[in-house]
Parts: sequence; C-alpha cells; structure tokens
Amino acid sequence: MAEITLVEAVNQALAREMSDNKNVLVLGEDVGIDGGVFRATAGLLDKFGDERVLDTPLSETLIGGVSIGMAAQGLIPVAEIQFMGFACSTIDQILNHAARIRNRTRGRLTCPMVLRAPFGGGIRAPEHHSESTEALFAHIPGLRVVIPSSPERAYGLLLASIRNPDPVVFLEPKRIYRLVKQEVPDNGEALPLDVCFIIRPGNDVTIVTWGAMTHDSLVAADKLAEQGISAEVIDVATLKPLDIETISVSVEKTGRCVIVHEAPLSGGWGAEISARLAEHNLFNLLAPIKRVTGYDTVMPLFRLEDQYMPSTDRIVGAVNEVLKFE
Amino acid sequence: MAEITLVEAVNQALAREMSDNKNVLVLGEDVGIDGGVFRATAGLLDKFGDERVLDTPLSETLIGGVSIGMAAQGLIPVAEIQFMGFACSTIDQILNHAARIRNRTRGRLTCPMVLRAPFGGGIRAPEHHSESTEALFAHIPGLRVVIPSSPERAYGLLLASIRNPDPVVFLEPKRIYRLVKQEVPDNGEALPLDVCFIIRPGNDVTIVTWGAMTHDSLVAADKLAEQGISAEVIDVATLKPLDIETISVSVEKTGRCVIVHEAPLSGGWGAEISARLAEHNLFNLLAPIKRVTGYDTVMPLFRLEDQYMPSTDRIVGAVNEVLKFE
Amino acid sequence: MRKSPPERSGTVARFEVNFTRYLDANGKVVSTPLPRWANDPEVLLPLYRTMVQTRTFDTTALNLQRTGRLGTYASSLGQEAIGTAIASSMWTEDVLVPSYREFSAQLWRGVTMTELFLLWGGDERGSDYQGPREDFPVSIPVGSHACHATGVAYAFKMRRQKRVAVCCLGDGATSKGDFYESLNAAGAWHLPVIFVVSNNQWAISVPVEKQTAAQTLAQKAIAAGVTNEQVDGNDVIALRTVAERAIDEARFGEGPRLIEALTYRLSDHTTADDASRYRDESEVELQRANDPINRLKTYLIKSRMWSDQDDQKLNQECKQKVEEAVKQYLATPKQPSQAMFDYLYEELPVSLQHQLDAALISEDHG
Amino acid sequence: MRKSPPERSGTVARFEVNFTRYLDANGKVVSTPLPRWANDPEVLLPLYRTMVQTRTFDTTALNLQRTGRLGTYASSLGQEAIGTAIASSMWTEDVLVPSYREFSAQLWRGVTMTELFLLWGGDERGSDYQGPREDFPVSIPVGSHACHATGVAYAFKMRRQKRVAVCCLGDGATSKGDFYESLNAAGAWHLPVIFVVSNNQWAISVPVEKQTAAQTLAQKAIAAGVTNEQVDGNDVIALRTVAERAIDEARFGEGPRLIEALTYRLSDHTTADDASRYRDESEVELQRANDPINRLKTYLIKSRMWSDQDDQKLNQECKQKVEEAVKQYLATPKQPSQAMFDYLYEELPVSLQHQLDAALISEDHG
Ligand SMILES: Cc1ncc(C[n+]2csc(CCOP(=O)(O)OP(=O)(O)O)c2C)c(N)n1
Ligand SMILES: Cc1ncc(C[n+]2csc(CCOP(=O)(O)OP(=O)(O)O)c2C)c(N)n1
Ligand SMILES: [Mg+2]
Ligand SMILES: [Mg+2]
Repeated sequence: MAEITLVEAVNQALAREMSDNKNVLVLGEDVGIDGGVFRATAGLLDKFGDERVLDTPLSETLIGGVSIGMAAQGLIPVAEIQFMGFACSTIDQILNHAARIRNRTRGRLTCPMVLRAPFGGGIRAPEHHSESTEALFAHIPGLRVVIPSSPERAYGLLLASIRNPDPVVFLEPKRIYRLVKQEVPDNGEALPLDVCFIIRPGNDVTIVTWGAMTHDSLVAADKLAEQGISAEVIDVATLKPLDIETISVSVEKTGRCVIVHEAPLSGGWGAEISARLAEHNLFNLLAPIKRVTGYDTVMPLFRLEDQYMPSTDRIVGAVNEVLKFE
Repeated sequence: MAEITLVEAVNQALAREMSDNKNVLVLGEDVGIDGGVFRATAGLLDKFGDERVLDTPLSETLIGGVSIGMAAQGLIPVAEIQFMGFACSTIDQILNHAARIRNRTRGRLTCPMVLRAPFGGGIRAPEHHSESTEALFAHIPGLRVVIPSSPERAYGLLLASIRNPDPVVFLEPKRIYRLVKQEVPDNGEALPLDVCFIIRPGNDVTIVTWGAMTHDSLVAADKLAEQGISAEVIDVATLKPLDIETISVSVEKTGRCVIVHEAPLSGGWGAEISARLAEHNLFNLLAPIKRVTGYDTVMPLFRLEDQYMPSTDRIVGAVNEVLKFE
Repeated sequence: MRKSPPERSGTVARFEVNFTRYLDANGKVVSTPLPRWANDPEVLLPLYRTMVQTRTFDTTALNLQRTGRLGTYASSLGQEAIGTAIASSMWTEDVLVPSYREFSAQLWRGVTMTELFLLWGGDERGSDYQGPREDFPVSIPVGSHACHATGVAYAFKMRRQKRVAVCCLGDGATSKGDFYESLNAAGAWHLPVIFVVSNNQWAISVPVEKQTAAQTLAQKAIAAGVTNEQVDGNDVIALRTVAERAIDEARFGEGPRLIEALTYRLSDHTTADDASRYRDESEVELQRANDPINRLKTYLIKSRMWSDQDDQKLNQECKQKVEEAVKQYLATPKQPSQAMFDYLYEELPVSLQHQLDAALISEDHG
Repeated sequence: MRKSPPERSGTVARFEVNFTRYLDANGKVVSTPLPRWANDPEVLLPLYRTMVQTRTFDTTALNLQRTGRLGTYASSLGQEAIGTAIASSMWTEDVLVPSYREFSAQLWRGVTMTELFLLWGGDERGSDYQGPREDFPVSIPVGSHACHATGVAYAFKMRRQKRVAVCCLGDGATSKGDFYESLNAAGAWHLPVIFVVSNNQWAISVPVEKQTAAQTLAQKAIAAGVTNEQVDGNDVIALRTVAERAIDEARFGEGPRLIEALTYRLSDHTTADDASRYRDESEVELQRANDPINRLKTYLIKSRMWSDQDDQKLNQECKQKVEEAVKQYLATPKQPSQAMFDYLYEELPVSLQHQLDAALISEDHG
C-alpha cells in the first residue's frame, strides 16, 4: 500500500465518508474545481458533483451559519475555512448556534457538522495564515475540538468527527500536511474521539502536546533519549472534551510535565491542562509544570517566525529544567 | 456627595473623559437618545451631540471595525456592544486588527479604542444575554481585558482604559450594575491598569475572582470569617496582561487558592491563573487549587441559571475543601 | 467564459421596487383586482382568528411579565398580520426560521402558546415544538438565523424536495452582515428561501432612516441579485397575495425572494424597554389607525363575512385558550439541574460526569 | 415622524447602474467628450509611468519569489490602471486603505518598493511607510478593512476636514458581511469614503458569477442607498474621470460612492496558486488584449505624446529603480527577536518582561 501524507489522509477520509453517506457534503472557498488551496478536497468535485462539493462565496460567517441550517436538516456539512485566521468570523455562529442548537431545542434539532481549518505556523505564509486559536473554540461548551497529528489519526479522527452527531471543529496542522507519510488503509475505521493518544511511552517526564508540535516533541524525545531521559509523549488529539485522565495517569507515573503548543501562552489550552493537573496531581508532581508555547505576542511575519515557534531546543530545555527538581 | 452605582460610575467616567478630551466619542446600538439599554450612556447625547454619541446601525462587526479606523485617526472611540453574547461578531476585528495594528505598522498606526460590553448572568434575561466569554478576549495578544467590580473601580479603570493608548476590552458585570453604591468623586483620577486589587486581606486562603463574583466572594469571605477562616479576596481587575505577581505573593502567604468565575470551567481565565500558580507556587501550595466556576455547559435559560452560577455556598464549600489539606 | 466590459459608456442595469396594497387603513379596497380568495370566508376567517389569538396571547404575556411570571417579553402588537399571512402561505413541510417577534406565524404553524410561554419564561422546553418539528427556534442574535434558513433551503434543493424555508427578520437585522451574506448566497445558489423583513420602523430606539440610507429595505436584495418587493405589512390580503406567489415560485425553482413588509411597532421594544425615552406618543397614536386587525375586521364586516357578535365570541374563545395555556405553563415544574447536561451532546462525555455530579450535589444542598 | 405606507400598489423606487469607458482595447476613443486633461501629457505620462513601474516591480517580485527571496506574492498584472487612477485622484492628505493587490496606488502615494518587498518578504517594517504615514497597511483578511475606511472617514467628517478615505477591494470581498456593513454605515452617516472594487472576475478559483447573482457589483451599493457606478478598469482615462468626480464629491459633502472597475486577473491568484487548475489559458489569452498599459501606450503614441523610444527609456529607468529597491531590501538585516515585543503595546507590561527575556535567551542559543 502506498504511504500518504496527512493532507492526503484528510482527502481520503472525506472521499470515504462521501461515498458511504450521501448526506455528507463539503463546502468552503475554493473546495471545488481548485480542490482546496492545500488540495484537501482535490478530486472530490469530479467524484461527487458540485452540489456535494460546494464552492461558497467569500463569506466565512455564512460558511459557519449555512452549515448549521444544513445540519439541522440532516445533512452532514464538512465546511472548510481556508486558514484559521479567517475562522474568527465563524465564532458567532459556532458559539451562539452550532454548539447550542441541540441544547436549545432539547434535542429536537441537532448540528452534526464539521468545521475544518488548517492551523499553525512555520510555512512562511503571509499574516493571518499561521494562527493557532484552538483555545477560543475549546472554551465553547457543546463543541468538540479535534486536532490530528499524523496521517493515520487524520483519517481516523476525521471519520469519527464526521460521524459524530455534534459539531466538531477539526484543525489540521498545516506545517506537517506533507511532512510524514504513513500507510493508511482506507478501511473506513474511525479512531475514538474524546481520548488522548500516548504516542511514545516513557517514564521520566510527560510531554503533552497536539498538532504540528507533536512532531517536534517526538524529535525532542529522541534527543532526550540520547541523554538517557525517557519522555512519554501524549498527543491530546481531542482538546475538548479533555481526556485529563490519560494525562493525569501519566503524570502520576512520571511526576513531571511539560506542555507544548504553538498558541500564545496565556489562556492557551495548555493552561487548562496545567490547571487540571494542579488540582488532581498536586501531590505527585515532583516539579513545576512548564509550558513551552508561543509568546503572548502577535505571531510575527515569517522572517521572525522561527523565533516565535517553540523549538525542539526549547522543549528539551524545559524538560531538563523540570528534571532538575528532585 | 451622593453615592452612585456601578453603571452610574461608568456614565460618570464617560462624561468626564468626553469633557476633558474632545477626541473621545461613544458609539453603539441605542447609545444615543435611548442612553443605552442599561443607561450607561444616558445624558451623553444632550451634552456632547450626535457626532460624539453615535447610534450605529445594528452591526457588531462594523462597531468593532469602524472603531479601529477612528482610532487610527487619533480619535478615541468607546464602543458599546449591547450584550457580550453579541461581541462574538467583533472578534475578527479585535483579534485580527485592533490588537495588531500597532505591531503590524511598527507603531506607525495605533488603536486607542475601548470596547465596552455588559457581561455575566443572573438577571433573568433571554438567551445570549448572560454570557461570560472574557477568556476568548484575554487570550488575544496585544489586547487588554479589564473588568471592574465596584463603582469606584468602574470609574477609575474606565478612565484608565480610555486613556490607555492600546485597545481595551472593558467588561461590565451587569448583575451588580445597581447592587452596590459608593461615593465616587468625579475627580478624573484613574486607577492603575495591569494590577490586581486585594479587596479584602486575609491569611488562610486566597480567593481570586473578578466581575460580579467579586461580590459573592466577599459574601463568602464574611461567612468564612464567622467560621474563623480568614480569606484574602483578590479582584483581578485587569485579566490581561495578568498581574500574577500579586496573586502569587498572596498564595505564598496563604498556601491555598480558590478561583471563582462565572464562565465555564474549561479554558476559563481561571485556568491561566491556576497554571501560573502551578508553575510558580508549586512548592508552597498546601492544597490543590480549586476552581468554582460555571459548568462546561451552555448557560441555561433563566429558570435554571441559579443552578449554573457559582453560589456563595459553592465558594464556601471549595474553601472548606482546600482547608482540609494540612 | 468571462465577460469583457461593455463596448461603450451607458446604462448597464436597471431595477425597480414595487409595492402592493389592497386595503387601506379603513379596510377600503384601493387596488384591484383582489385575489379570488378575498371573498372567501374560509380563507379569511382563519387568518383573522390567528391574528386575534396572537393579540390575546400578547396581552396576557405582558400581564404575566408585569406580575413576575414571565421574563423579558417582546410584544408583537400591530404586527400580527405578517406572520399570519406568511405562515398561511406555507406548506406544513416547509420550514419557518423565525425572529423573536413572529408569534402569529408560529401559532399558525402549530407552536403552542404553552411552548411560547415556557420559552419566555426561561425554559428550554419551550423550543421543543411538538407541532412543527423541523421549524427553527427563535434566534435571539439578530440576523444570524438568515444563514440557517439558507442552509435549510440548500438541503431542500439538494434533496430535490419541493419545500421552502422562510426566514423572518426585522428592519434592524437588515444591517447585519450575516443577513447580507445569506441573501447573496441564496441568490448565487438559487435557493428556495424567502426572507421576510418586518419593517416596523424601529430597532429598539433606532429608526429605520438611521439604520440605512436605503429608501426601501426591499432594495437590499438588489445587491444579491435577488427578486424583491414591498408590501403593506398591515394589509393581510396584500401580504398573503405576495407571500403565496413568492413561496410558490421559490418552491418551483424560481429562486429566493426578499419581501419587505411595512408595519409599525406599536409597543415598547420589549418589556425591558421604555419607548417614551426616544419616540413621541403622538407618532404611535397616528400609527394605531393602521392596525391590521381592525383593518381586516372592517373589511370582513363590510363584506358581510363577520359581525360584531362573532367578534365578541372569538375574543372570548381566544381568551379561554390563552388561559388554558397559562395554566399549563404555570403548572410545568422546573427542569432538574441534570437538564443542563442532558442535551449538551448526544451522549455526555465521560469527562463531564464529575461536573454533572457536582451540579446534582449543589442542587441537593441548594 | 415615521412614514406611513404608500396609498396604493405601484413602483416605489427605481435605480440604474451606469458604465464609463473612453478608450477601447485598442486605445481608440469610444465615448466623447474626453476629459480635458486627456490631451495633457503632464497628466497622462505620470499615470503611464506608474503603471509601467508597477509592472516592472511585479515581474521582479515574481522572480524574487521563485528564487526563494520573497514569500507568497500576489501579482497585480493587468490591474495596474485602477490603483494608478485612484491614487492620482486623491490628495496627499486623503487616506488609502488598500487591499493586497493595489501596488500601483501605493507606489503613487509614496510607499517605496523596498517597503513592499519587506512586507512580502515577511518583515513588519514593510508597513511602516515613510511616505503616506496615515495610509493603512495591506489588509490580508479580505473585506475587513472596509470598516476601517469607514472609521477613518468618520474621523474626517467629525473634524470637518475635507479629506477622503479610499478603500480598495476585490470582487470576492463584496460577498463579505463586513463590506456590506461598512457600505451601509457609510451611507447612513453620509461619509467621505470611496469603495473601489477591482472586479478582476476571480476570487482565487471562484469566478464572479459564482460569487453572486448580482449582474454588476456596483449595484451592491443600492442596498446601502449609496451612489455607485461601473467603469472599465483597464481604461485609465475612464477610471480617473470617474474617480476624480467621486472623490471630489465625497470631499465636498456628497457622501460615499462605490466604484466597480471591470478588469481581469491575468496572473495566478498568488505564487502559491496554479490557476491552470481551474481556468482555461484561452480565456486569459483573450483578456491579454485588454491590457491597460498597452491601451494607454497606444493612445499616447497615437496622440503623439509618447514614442517607442521613450518607452524603452522608461522601462530601463523602472528596472533600475526596482533593482535599487531589491538591493536595499536584501541588505536589510532581520529584526532581532526583541522586535516581537517592541510594538505589541506602547509600553511592554511588566508581566511580559520574563517572556521577552526568554525569547532573547532562545535567540542567543538559536
Ligand atoms: C446581533 C444582535 N445585536 C444586538 C441585539 C440586541 N437587540 C435585540 S433586538 C434589537 C433590535 C432589533 O431590531 P429589528 O431587527 O428591527 O427587530 P424588531 O425588534 O424591531 O422586531 C437589538 C439591537 C441582538 N439581539 N442581537
Ligand atoms: C476573510 C478572508 N477569507 C479568505 C481569505 C483567503 N483569500 C485570500 S485572497 C482570496 C480571494 C480574494 O478575491 P478578491 O476579493 O476577488 O480579490 P483578488 O484576490 O481577486 O484581488 C481568498 C479567498 C482571506 N484572505 N480573507
Ligand atoms: Mg424593527
Ligand atoms: Mg478578484
């Protein structure tokens, strides 16, 4: 079987669900004949026609809102926002409607939609093309926020998200869209939502991360292994609702935790994980919890983006720091 | 001197700054002849005319965006969003422009605007009229988020926010708009931004809170005092940038911390405070940090809102729990 | 293939906005021919009954609010004709996407008064309509539901269903970007959706001429290439004529429509509002003469389809129905705390179980 | 006092959209009379020079991008006339609120090519224009800057300044709600702001007829009660005529205007795009005949204001200027990490000091 990239896995999952369920449709800017600016929807127009592969006007609020109407009618819209920076315009619809319509109507109307957006920096793109605002969405009750970090998980988690009867914000780490290839059988098997994945077992420290930083965290873990340090790496995968259990058990074992994300420190989703640990694991923490994150600054234009992004060096440095505590 | 309410203090601060600085203007829905649905802008139209007290079309995105253009031109727009639930539509403008324009132009253009909105539950209002989404704004780099919790602080902090050369989101706890009265001399004296206020000193536990919950926290502290427990209550006031120093010093003293806010638990601003303490205060924490917050549910319609809102009982309960640890 | 520009200078597009009115304020016929059903009591009386029922409901709701038994309430006084005409032009399987002020449309469609009371009494069960299961709940964020109606219509079109989505909005809502984006997409996709703007001339304290420089709200549709028209929103015969045609055309593939219905908000914006702060009572007084219920009643009586006696009886019946609904409403026990969690997701994620437990403990202690 | 509805059925509003063109694709005059300055080389040659300079810049930018010395870049090939005409109709103290594709307008206004390279090379200093200090930086989020232009114009009006804000947008941007909200507010407040829509018929892969059912984009303004017109966007004489009048009228209190300029995007959307995926080369080929630079050149040569020799010299000069800018650009050292913090707030809050320290340490170690 050929190995495929993360973005190809997204494409494969979309094609699979569209084949299996005629209620699934994709919509967004340039998802049709262009196949999406990252090619995530390439080929779908030819296979499924322009009613189910819908180029929208340039209107992000509409993309969010129209999906809600479709979903209430039993369709399963998978909407693409071209870059996460432009997803801000959907927050009103997502927070005030998508995440609430089941609750508002006591289950009479539901909202089985997926809002996909590429996120994260590191691709030398113009302003607003590098955002990591997952925390804004993860704070919203009634929503799910899912972030894959490998081709396998992209396929399995996207299938799960599309099949999930509630709204899911599905954020794709575009820096690793084409970085790693894996064999991903197109077998229609979903992966579970609402759980973290331990993607590298270890004993000395727990590194908790998601998205593209998963890759850097694994590289850091390799470097640490050379120093004789055994790092357990957890891919949070579903940020909301948060599977703190898996993280908590790991930290109970290692006694040390480093959280890594690209988004600015303050109010990043790392804060929630740290806060939960501060409540549940206080007495088995051997060292302060460190967060390796973007700064509380505007993401700089790309000449400085390497200075902004958490690097493997910063991750290794933080691990070494928490290991200093006895 | 007559005592005034929190919303009257807001009005007094607006009138003061508008008198002192002809560049200040207020805009929003119904801020003119109606004087604002909560009367925060009452009387301003008569005093300052309809160019400086501007009724806008029903367009929240515009209200956010037009303020940026005004501010870049050296005006100081104080924009009102009628209820925080409708502020979602401004996030695109606030995050992508207001908070960035100084950085984007290396200081050439700046954005001295204030976005005011009443927030919080407890007034038996319709859906979307009870939101507490301060964490969404507090995560945004380049922004300030300020929340007063008394007439005095409303006056002093609003003056400071208007005079601040950068964008400020100023959230007013509407449940206590008229709850407490204080003498607030109209002396034009601002209070400092970027610092927390210790509003009740104590030794056994630190209660960290903001907005309307400040009031409930003080009531809880009274109850605790009857039990012989001395609680220090901190009004965070400026959520972003966060003065963790004051909180950290207090927790160093008390060894115990309870954080109280109305917003849902997960990803609430309490998470950030807790995470900072987990890093800086780990070894002087005598007990896990507890958060008393709204649930990770949609804020219910008002028949159930008392069940949702953190109560003084829940605060007292949490304090008693953290005191169980030796 | 893309267009090249026109050869030379000149006019490249022309538009007009048309207005429809059959009855003047005194119930006198001012345009002919009337639609055939305008002489048919079987068509007109149900319209009249719903309008009267809505007004009775309204009066009672205001009373309940004043006595602390209802939350903030938005009266529809003077606007009862619009929803009635629209809903009566819809098929059962169409979908209504209402604003918070179209009680008459909701009642016609089978939403119960008890449900309406529950909603305005702060209880989510008020949006679990037992009648029109696919109708949307009231949207409190002004304008945002226009996107939903567009999505619903897209589903209809994609499934080749001959169904129409009908979205109700206010004049204020036409200033919202989401309204415009919806109208534009509905036009681009040629969807079976009708946007009905109840132009009651006020958005809380902002009169329509401060809302926009557009001389009509119907012309908002020109921006989206969408057919549009204006109608007297207090003339139920004109309204129904216009609505029936629009809905029928949308149903059979002729695309979306914007209908601006000219009416007037006779009441305060809501019970939380005091309109005397910003508008003259004299203006309201003048507008009372346009009352849609009186207008239809006069016409019905003149046409011998109705009598004062019938009217008294009807009012009595309506009151009785409202009183029953009030009883049911007041007898509905509060939901348990558990209800905050029950409909958040299809299934409660395990990680939320301890929050639910905490809420239940609080409830016991509270 | 609020309006009552019209007496009876009928047409209540009429609108039309007018188009202006003076030169056809071959530089032949197709409408008369020409504006007086159409025979004046002192007016026309500066326009021509800026258009040629912009195209030279464009070619070089594409080369820099291909060789890894610039980031993603959005070419303005074929659209150079619009910005040139608009900017040349503005006063220095007016404010330009540009899209990312109006290089010609920016160059005319005094933004340097070095600054443009810096921006597209990922350096914030590229938006610290040393020339037009009050002009807005490029807005990457499509449409959102329409609100800013409206705010700028409000400031002008409030201060009784005779200044105009000019906002450039694409056809795709006209589908955004923020564009519509801005247009509507500009109309309601009667502001001195001009919205110039460069309708290049594509928004990445979406052709304008999929963007909207509106047959013109000019008519978007009807929704807001705003004056509007359409113009040939490759005819700099028509453009400048229309722009001058609009800006002048706005300046002297006649309110906002929407100008739709019909043009064509000859290049890929950006260097990250491959337009061959979604449009036929044959279509592009046909449109090349509409090139605005050739059109003006032909006209200039026919009118004996210009010669092929002048043209060669100009091209030479333009290349030289670009090369100097490239040199300056490439010689500009990267900002230090500190720069991430320097312009975040007027003064760095103390609580951010330790983040800055950490960043500086990382930098040393990196
Ligand atoms: C997005 C949004 N902004 C503000 C409000 C507060 N608000 C409620 S109703 C209203 C005025 C609505 O006017 P209109 O659309 O004309 O409807 P009407 O109330 O007159 O029926 C406002 C500003 C809201 N509900 N939603
Ligand atoms: C709000 C927003 N959504 C999406 C994008 C991504 N994007 C960049 S340019 C573009 C198309 C813009 O088309 P148009 O307005 O016609 O301008 P043109 O590029 O043709 O000049 C899109 C979708 C963006 N920059 N901003
Ligand atoms: Mg209204
Ligand atoms: Mg375009």
